Amino acid sequence: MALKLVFLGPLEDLAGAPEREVASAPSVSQVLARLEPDLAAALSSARVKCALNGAIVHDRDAEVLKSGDELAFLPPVSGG
Amino acid sequence: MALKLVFLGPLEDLAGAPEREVASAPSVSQVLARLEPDLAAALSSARVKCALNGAIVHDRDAEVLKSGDELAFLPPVSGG
Amino acid sequence: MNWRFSRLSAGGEMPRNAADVRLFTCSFSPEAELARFTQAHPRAGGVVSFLGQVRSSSGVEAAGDAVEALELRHYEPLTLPAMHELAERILGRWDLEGLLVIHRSGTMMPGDPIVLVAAAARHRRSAFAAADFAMDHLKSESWFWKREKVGGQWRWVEPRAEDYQDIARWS
Amino acid sequence: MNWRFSRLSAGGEMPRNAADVRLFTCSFSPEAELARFTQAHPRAGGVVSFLGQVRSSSGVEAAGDAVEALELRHYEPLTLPAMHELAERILGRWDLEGLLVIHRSGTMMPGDPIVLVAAAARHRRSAFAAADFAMDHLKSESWFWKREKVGGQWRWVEPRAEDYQDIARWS
Repeated sequence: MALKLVFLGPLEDLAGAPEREVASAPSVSQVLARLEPDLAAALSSARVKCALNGAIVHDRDAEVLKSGDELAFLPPVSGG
Repeated sequence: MALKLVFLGPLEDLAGAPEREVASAPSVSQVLARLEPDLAAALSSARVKCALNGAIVHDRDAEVLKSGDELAFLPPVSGG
Repeated sequence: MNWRFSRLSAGGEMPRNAADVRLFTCSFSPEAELARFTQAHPRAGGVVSFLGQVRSSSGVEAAGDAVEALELRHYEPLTLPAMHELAERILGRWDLEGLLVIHRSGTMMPGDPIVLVAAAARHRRSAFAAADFAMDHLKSESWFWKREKVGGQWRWVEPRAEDYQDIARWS
Repeated sequence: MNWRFSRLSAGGEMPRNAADVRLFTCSFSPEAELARFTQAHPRAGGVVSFLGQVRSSSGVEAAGDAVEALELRHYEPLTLPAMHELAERILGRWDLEGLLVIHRSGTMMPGDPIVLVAAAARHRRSAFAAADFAMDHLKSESWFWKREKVGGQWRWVEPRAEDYQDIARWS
């Protein structure tokens, strides 16, 4: 099984698609380490939040991921 | 000819009708002097404004009334 | 009788966007008026509205004290010019795309609309402030006298100190 | 996928009056929603509403810079719970008869409604404050990303410092 990554807002353009399936890994940091370097750098920004199945992840090194989980990357929302 | 008096809000109950025709007189004070004493007292209250043809009257002794004029008596408006 | 409307244009120079100010003597549809107003101001990002309606019950009192009907009386030679002057003041104070002020007079039943104020603006904050200001001042400066029918008896509603407090917020 | 809606009731005890919170993916009629909301709250003396719509022009810029379309994307597992939590907070802070929050996502054209917030209250001031608060916080706390189509090109809209200032008014 795999993980589903969801890229919101402008991150979609950077990732080339709104969603992507990747091989499972134990922590968010380890998931990021396997992505393209520029995308990994953008997702690692302090301004980008990460949600695991709808709950914000505070420790990206925690080894909590299970196969089938959904990880969403949330940049600052738009004004206006 | 005559003057038309208009009684707004609760003054209508006191006057017994929303409007009344009276004989012309030169000033507001002289008009009031000819009314029933309790009505005249109510209309003389500092809280009751008087409008001559739509404009508030500031000097009730000014001899400015002409036949056909409309005098309205305006108690404080309702809240809520 | 031409003095009745002679003071409508007393506000000095014409504002960029005219206000739509109307007095109705019979019931109206607030949603239809609001839809028309919104469509008339496509450049506005936001429309804030206030709708006042006759409450179906005065609230905490016993069932026998419910308001059965409401009557608003006004004095036409003063009411409409005062509403126009208020509208001009609001247009001069906030940057609005449009302003709508509709007020009923006559006898109304529970659920009937009494007043509808709407402000359309490019910026949300202006629309909120203008509508809020309009209601505070309409309530306190307009010449409306109110009677309520409770238990089959009509009684006049007295002025409230609260209205003067509302106005003091803006000075 | 049952975690998607597992946090809806996280607000503690049930408020006296429940909020009506909805996310629409296609266009809606603000006047029909507002009419229904108003009729559902006959004890409210006043209803304040805010309607946000797609502007037909961004304003002072040249005609070629007009916004042709707007797209809002959101992340469902966060958006709806956040809107419900905001609604519970508002019901706990002001004495309301009812609260309505409707937000669009997807692609919208100029003139289309984006957001409708309405607060029904016995007292005018509560209704104004609740609607104003709801908009300030919806804009800044909700998870919506916005793209505008200008001159045939889509571009993402950046966050604004102004939204954080709006929120600071309430603390």
